[in-house]
Amino acid sequence: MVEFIIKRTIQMIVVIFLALTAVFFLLRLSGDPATLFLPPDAPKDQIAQYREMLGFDRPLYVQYGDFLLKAIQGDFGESLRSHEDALSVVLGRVPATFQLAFAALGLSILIAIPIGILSAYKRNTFYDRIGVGLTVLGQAIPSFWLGLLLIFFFAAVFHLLPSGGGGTIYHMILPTITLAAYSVARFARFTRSTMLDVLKKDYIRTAKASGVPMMRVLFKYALKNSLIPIITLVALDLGVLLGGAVITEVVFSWPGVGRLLMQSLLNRDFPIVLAGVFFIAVVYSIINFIADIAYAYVNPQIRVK
Amino acid sequence: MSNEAILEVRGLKKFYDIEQGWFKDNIQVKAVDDISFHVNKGETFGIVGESGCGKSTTGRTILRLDEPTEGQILFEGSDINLLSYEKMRRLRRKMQMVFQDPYASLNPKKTIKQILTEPLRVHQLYSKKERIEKAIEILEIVGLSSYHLERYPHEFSGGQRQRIGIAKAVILNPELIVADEPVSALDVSVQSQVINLLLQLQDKFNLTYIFISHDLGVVRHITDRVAVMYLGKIVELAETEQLFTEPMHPYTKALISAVPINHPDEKKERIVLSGDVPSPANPPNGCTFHPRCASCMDICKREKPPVISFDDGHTVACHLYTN
Amino acid sequence: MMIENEINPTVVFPSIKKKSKVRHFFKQLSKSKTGLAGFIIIIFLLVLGVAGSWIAPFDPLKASFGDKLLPPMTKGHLLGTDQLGRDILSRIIAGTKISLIIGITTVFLSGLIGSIIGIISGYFRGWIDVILMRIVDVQLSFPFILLVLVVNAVLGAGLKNIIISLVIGGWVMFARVVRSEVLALREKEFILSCVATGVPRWEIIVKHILPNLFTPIIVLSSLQVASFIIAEASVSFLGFGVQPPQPAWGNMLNEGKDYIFNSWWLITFPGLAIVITTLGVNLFGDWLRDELDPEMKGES
Amino acid sequence: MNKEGGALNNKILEVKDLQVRFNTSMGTVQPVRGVDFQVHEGETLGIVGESGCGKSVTSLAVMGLLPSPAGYIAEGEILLEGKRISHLKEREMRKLRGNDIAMIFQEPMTSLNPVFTIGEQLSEPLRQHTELSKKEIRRKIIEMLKLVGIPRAEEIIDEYPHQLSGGMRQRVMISLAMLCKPKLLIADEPTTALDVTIQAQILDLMKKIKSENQMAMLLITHDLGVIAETCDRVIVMYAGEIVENTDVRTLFNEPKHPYSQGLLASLPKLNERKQNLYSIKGNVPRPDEIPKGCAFSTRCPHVSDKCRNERPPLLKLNHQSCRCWLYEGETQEVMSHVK
Amino acid sequence: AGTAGDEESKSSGGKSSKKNNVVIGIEADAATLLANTDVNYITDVQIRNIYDPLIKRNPETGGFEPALATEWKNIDEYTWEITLRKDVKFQNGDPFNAEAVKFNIDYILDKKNNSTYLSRWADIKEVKVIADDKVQIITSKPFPTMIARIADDLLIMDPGNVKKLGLEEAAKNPVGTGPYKVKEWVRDDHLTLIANDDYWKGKPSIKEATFRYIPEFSSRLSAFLSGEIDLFKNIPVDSLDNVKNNENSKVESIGSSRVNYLALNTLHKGPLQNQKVRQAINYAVDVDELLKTVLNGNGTKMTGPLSKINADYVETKDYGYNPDKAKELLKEAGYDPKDLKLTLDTPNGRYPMDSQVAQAIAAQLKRIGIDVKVQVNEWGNHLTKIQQRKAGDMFILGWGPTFDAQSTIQNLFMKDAPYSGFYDSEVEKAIQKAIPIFNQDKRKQAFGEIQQLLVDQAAWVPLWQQADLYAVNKNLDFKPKVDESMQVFDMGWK
Ligand SMILES: Nc1ncnc2c1ncn2[C@@H]1O[C@H](COP(=O)(O)OP(=O)(O)OP(=O)(O)O)[C@@H](O)[C@H]1O
Ligand SMILES: Nc1ncnc2c1ncn2[C@@H]1O[C@H](COP(=O)(O)OP(=O)(O)OP(=O)(O)O)[C@@H](O)[C@H]1O
Ligand SMILES: [Mg+2]
Ligand SMILES: [Mg+2]
Repeated sequence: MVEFIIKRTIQMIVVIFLALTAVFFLLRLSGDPATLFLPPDAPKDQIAQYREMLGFDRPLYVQYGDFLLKAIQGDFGESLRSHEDALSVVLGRVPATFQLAFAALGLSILIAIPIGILSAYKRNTFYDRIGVGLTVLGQAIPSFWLGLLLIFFFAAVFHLLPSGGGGTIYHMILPTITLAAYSVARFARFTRSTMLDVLKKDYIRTAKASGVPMMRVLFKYALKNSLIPIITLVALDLGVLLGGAVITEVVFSWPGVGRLLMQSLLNRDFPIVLAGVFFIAVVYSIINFIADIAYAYVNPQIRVK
Repeated sequence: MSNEAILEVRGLKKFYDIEQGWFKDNIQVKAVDDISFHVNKGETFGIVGESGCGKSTTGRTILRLDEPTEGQILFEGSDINLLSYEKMRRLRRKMQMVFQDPYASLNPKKTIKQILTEPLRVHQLYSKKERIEKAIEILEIVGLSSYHLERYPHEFSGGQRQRIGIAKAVILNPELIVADEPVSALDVSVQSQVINLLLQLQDKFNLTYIFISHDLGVVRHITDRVAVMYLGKIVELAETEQLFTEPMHPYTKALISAVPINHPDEKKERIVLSGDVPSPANPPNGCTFHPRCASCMDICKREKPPVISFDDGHTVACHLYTN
Repeated sequence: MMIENEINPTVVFPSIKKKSKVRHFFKQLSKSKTGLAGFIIIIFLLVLGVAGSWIAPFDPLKASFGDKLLPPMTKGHLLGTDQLGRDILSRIIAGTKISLIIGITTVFLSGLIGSIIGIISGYFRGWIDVILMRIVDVQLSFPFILLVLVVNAVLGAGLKNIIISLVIGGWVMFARVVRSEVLALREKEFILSCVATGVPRWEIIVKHILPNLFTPIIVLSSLQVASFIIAEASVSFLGFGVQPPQPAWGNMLNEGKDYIFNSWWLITFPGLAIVITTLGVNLFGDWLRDELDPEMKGES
Repeated sequence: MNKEGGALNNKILEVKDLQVRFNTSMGTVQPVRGVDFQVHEGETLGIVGESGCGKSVTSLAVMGLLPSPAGYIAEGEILLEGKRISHLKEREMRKLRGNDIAMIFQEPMTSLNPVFTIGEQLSEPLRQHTELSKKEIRRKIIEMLKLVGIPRAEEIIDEYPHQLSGGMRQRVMISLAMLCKPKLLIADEPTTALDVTIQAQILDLMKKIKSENQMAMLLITHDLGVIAETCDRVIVMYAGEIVENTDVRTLFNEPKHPYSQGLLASLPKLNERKQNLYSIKGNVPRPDEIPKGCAFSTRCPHVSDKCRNERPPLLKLNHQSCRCWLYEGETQEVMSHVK
Repeated sequence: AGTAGDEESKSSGGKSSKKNNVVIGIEADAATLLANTDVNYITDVQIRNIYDPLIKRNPETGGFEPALATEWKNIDEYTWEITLRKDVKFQNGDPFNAEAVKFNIDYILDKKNNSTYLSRWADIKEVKVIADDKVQIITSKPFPTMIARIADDLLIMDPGNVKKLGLEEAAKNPVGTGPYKVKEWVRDDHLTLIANDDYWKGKPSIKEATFRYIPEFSSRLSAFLSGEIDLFKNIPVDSLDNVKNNENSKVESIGSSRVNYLALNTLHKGPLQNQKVRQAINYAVDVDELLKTVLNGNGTKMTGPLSKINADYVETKDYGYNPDKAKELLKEAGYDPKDLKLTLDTPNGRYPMDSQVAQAIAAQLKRIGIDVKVQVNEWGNHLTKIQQRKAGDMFILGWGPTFDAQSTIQNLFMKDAPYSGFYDSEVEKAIQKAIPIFNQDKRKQAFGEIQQLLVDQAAWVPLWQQADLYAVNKNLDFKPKVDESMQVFDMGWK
């Protein structure tokens, strides 16, 4: 187990290192932030001065080395815009993002897994067709459009819910639904297909041959087997929800990491972008790590004795 | 049949490292653990043993489809492990393989014509037209006809596919064919067809076979000499009739006695072995068979048995015969 | 000597002739309502994409300020006009072309790159595999849409750049799938049998492994098209990606979202176009997967 | 007990003119085309035949486990102790499974659920069919595991299937089937996946258990050796039909159907070493290409025009019944007519 | 039920406290709450409620009025003297004095502080404390626009607080002399201010003010219509009716000091380096039509580089709309309009209807045969393109707020300045001459000539002075200001 943790940690470090490196160079390629942060009338020498101050005048490899050295100590520099510590700016948005992500994840699991299981059990029936139809549709609807439609109906036409911003629980409803919609579709489809797979297995026949009632076969014997791949998918999606909910956060003005990252990209606020990338890579890796452990937990074949 | 050895295997070992996922240490499987034997030109050499004892691994390493961990494989006197990839590739003309699974051993995307002419093409034999003629010839030999040339493997039954697999191996006119359980996947009635084919081809082309099987009935029928493997080692090797009538190693005895009777009235003294074949990742100390052996002695638990050879070429690795 | 001919030719299983492959395809397709629906949608979209400029009732770029924000079904504008008085239907038709171009080229390019990398990784293994797969890990440690966004932000908006960024984000999927297919194929007896026959290595890859990769690659491609189209729309929606006045569905929605309170049609129809397209592609892709490759399960 | 069947020595299972169909994407196939047989108390009935001839489908039909909704019993009926079970509701059928009829499957490797312990899986029949407490269940399972020769039963009960070898798993499967002392045990190729030495162990075990429990057994195999060793009576199936039905000695001494004869003749043991084996030419036809007349007519050495065109009935001969026109003259009675 | 509850709690909770608080919707977060750091409207509009300037602008005319300063004068061309109010205290009780003024100007000048105002203030040599209520600002060059700089840029923060907390903390916990103190600042969500009851001008009538950050316009509008926010700026012209037709709201508008123009790029080779072509385009663009159709009339047409509210504005010739003349001029210049293919860069959403205007201009130029390819850019890219002089033949840009000629003309038309896309050495010379002129009348004359020169040269196509449109709760007393500020202190509930 210890060895496992060490191995995974090393892998995580490598991944994070490579991710940061890639993004660092990508950003530097994208041009010079100095021009954006100075007023349009700033003269050339002040731009030069500003660049010098930020160290953008140094050779790229020096900048990179410097960046790495500091990043190791958790210092991603100051936001070019607000001059706050970049990592703390990012961390400041984490609660909002977590709130939304976990709400959406919880909602989608609660809805999707029963749908998937029953769909698989009643495959090719009317019920299944509806389930499959909805999930196929769910996957085809882009989340930003769903968000717009929800805003249109619930905020613009009926004034039932706020259309954006953080704050109360009511602000969470629309973004949570938007974010959950896609996951519901994915989870339900995936649950259905793994469930169909599992239901074909010999051991399910064994359970039936022992006289086990169908519901018990489904929710006990088959579900636990399906959970193994489902957990992986859920972990992947949680990663996406945590880091990739940019669009939903933007559409609903949700003050989370995704939106921050998007704004920082627009503003060329490099330190924030890098800190954000760092955060997402770390969260992603940790989630995958947890998923592996959960995977081992439901799958005794790879459990340590 | 001559007594000239076409193939000699010396101290062959093949170990696999198996990753156990993130949670466990890697383990080493000693799939083949120090075996030696030779095969004479024109004979059929059988390898029998239970599942996982290393038969297929032996077969594959002999053809260098797997790189051996240790040991020498002398084909017509030269060590094939020392050959470069390209040299080995050219040598493959002389040593061919027939696989167990007739469904997996033919490329589903190729027609029979492509499958059969490919070996000739890659070894630059004959012209294009001659290759096709040759393919038709061999198809007819294995009991199919030119009518099948343009078809795909999935259009054939298991027995027919195995014929095609055999045809593909034989078309190059090789000297040695390793047949890894060529009939195990086939139905009883089709099995006999394929065995007949193998026998007839041997006659016709003076082939040498290494015939791997766990079906003792089949092995007894077609092989000249048999090696019995247990956990990566050869425990006994003898001429076929002798092995079946006078087995020496306790494992061989048990194996032969375990074969079901042929007729309801046949009475058979059965040695039922207790327990299962241990995992080759974690073989018992001393004689690897000792935990299941009825005549196990103290020494068996401690020391590996030596290989004892008798005059008639019968060899056995068992402490019972040390004196 | 001739070995007795024991095989009865009539027992050979009925073969599917090459000629009838197309017919077989349609026969199978017609059995699946959803697959057929998807196929029809795709054909419809392709027609729109290719012949769009002749079909479109108006010039998609022509602004007409007197006619701005007309609701659907007025003055011959079936789906209404936008804030510049441009015909929405015509713009959606023009957007079809852009979406298709992006969907198809990105899938083609990322499929090509991903497959090459996957084959190299899977067949040769060793250090090259380790390196390539680490790169894949890195990419997968980052949400796809965010990656596309970052790359697009760096490269600058525009059609070409959105394609490049989608390819950069998308090849990984192909590399992974192809690699695992190759790993599995490598161990297949028919590949071993090629080695045993003495087929040269490159020929094994090209003639034996590659043809067996077509099915998974085609299936994956058909499913990826949809996600690329959605990704492009998302990025364009966020203001990167395809830039106005070029009418892409995503930027139409972006432009329209400020009018959500008074002109619902601006966001409704381009969104529907995306949904119908992804739906069609997904339905067809699902069918294709079930048809060609029942083994390949899981997500799309 | 029952009106018709109860007279003779206790029929446990009676299958009458069973026809099973599958709706597949390629159309309807009928892998079982009218099968009749009976299994009596204390008797072991063997079914042999080549791959795909319908052995497993027959046994699944008896268990009511045909893959629904694709597979269904098109015609015929199945009686268990005279009671019709072929059209029972799922809920009723469930009460029989694992209780009155139990089944052992071919693949011990895949027939156990990898994510549940042996104990959890073995407790199911007892939970479903008895009122025992958890403790009693556990005690019973351990007892049963010991009975089938599993060492360390107390530990094994809490282990997972992957920790056991194939032979061990098959023993677990047997104990699972035996837990509720079924009246009929169906074993579908219980040893095919096992090595000879392990096969010998398992066959030994099954014989022992059967003799101790006086139950009826239906043993499916394609290995004539296994038949010779374990069965009292045998039916030979070919392409979804019974071609011969007899006691085991008659089959080995005096097989009548050309297919049975061919099967026996092709065993290597009965042939000269290194010489050609007897072989039946050709292959088993697939369900969609079964010839119009006798199913075996494409491979039969004695084929006549009649065989090609008319399907033979099952003829009752002296010691057996056989589906072949060759014995038309000798016939005593027609067992079943062609429909 | 939950949603109804939301409405209720919002509005009922609101009703009782409505009189006491105001919620303003705004596009984004302030970059920092430190003064004198971030040149940015968004930041400025928020912190002007916390800090006071020395000198402020008249809300309507843009003229200078005393704030923390009572008097200002220049002693010579290099020295300015400012007299301060005496009775003012910072929100934490620290006294406001000359030292504080010195501290804030020094703050801008200190490179370590990364102030983006630095360039504008770079010519200051020294700030001298003469007395507790008097400072002198000594410049290294004549600095005629000093007062404008002080009015538009300089806000006074408490030196004690900055020194005590350090920059990073002070950015979150600012202390000024202004009417409001920070109660809570949740990044990317809202800034809540609470009244400073000891404010030197008197107790603010509104006790609490919140800036809610709502980047999407539609969300702002929806929040406004549902009563969540009371005020926001920049209603897109096409949505004006939504606000007007709502019974609880009204629209307030004011001509902003921001000018919008179509730059004609002479910085790289192309037909636009030809004066006649530039004039032709001036004739071919129908500004009135654009204003009417695209902006729905919300804007004031301009004819020269400066807007009417600019102190140094002079009337210049209006090219008007004359497509025939345009064609003629093109012919004279040797161009067939059909062969002209121009590109037009525009940002998207930076200025009211910017990309739409660009497309409309393209359509107008098409009428005389010129083919214009509109390139819509994300703002950052747009700006970079212009700065790196890589913009297309034409581009759209806004400039402001501007009140004096120099800050516009110098920053737009000198050699270093890429923002007008126009450079002419004669114009440069004229500007160089005008800058140091101290006499207000002479200055006005000099800049007036420059304006004429630019119009003759057809340096760009002047478009309009944009109208700032505010959505306001009907009961809120709010008057928009030319400097775009939103002073809660000046607001009140009816
Ligand atoms: N590529 C491989 N990687 C790891 N282990 C392997 C590999 N191939 C074989 N082994 C292991 O080596 C041992 C011997 O395998 P091998 O296939 O040679 O047995 P076998 O005697 O042919 O068995 P069978 O009768 O089942 O074919 C087994 O324990 C197997 O798990
Ligand atoms: N689910 C199914 N759908 C369609 N056809 C099926 C299905 N299950 C079995 N069949 C067909 O029914 C026929 C009989 O199958 P069955 O499994 O009974 O054969 P078997 O005699 O048990 O063969 P084996 O010895 O290989 O186990 C086969 O042709 C098979 O293809
Ligand atoms: Mg093997
Ligand atoms: Mg079967």
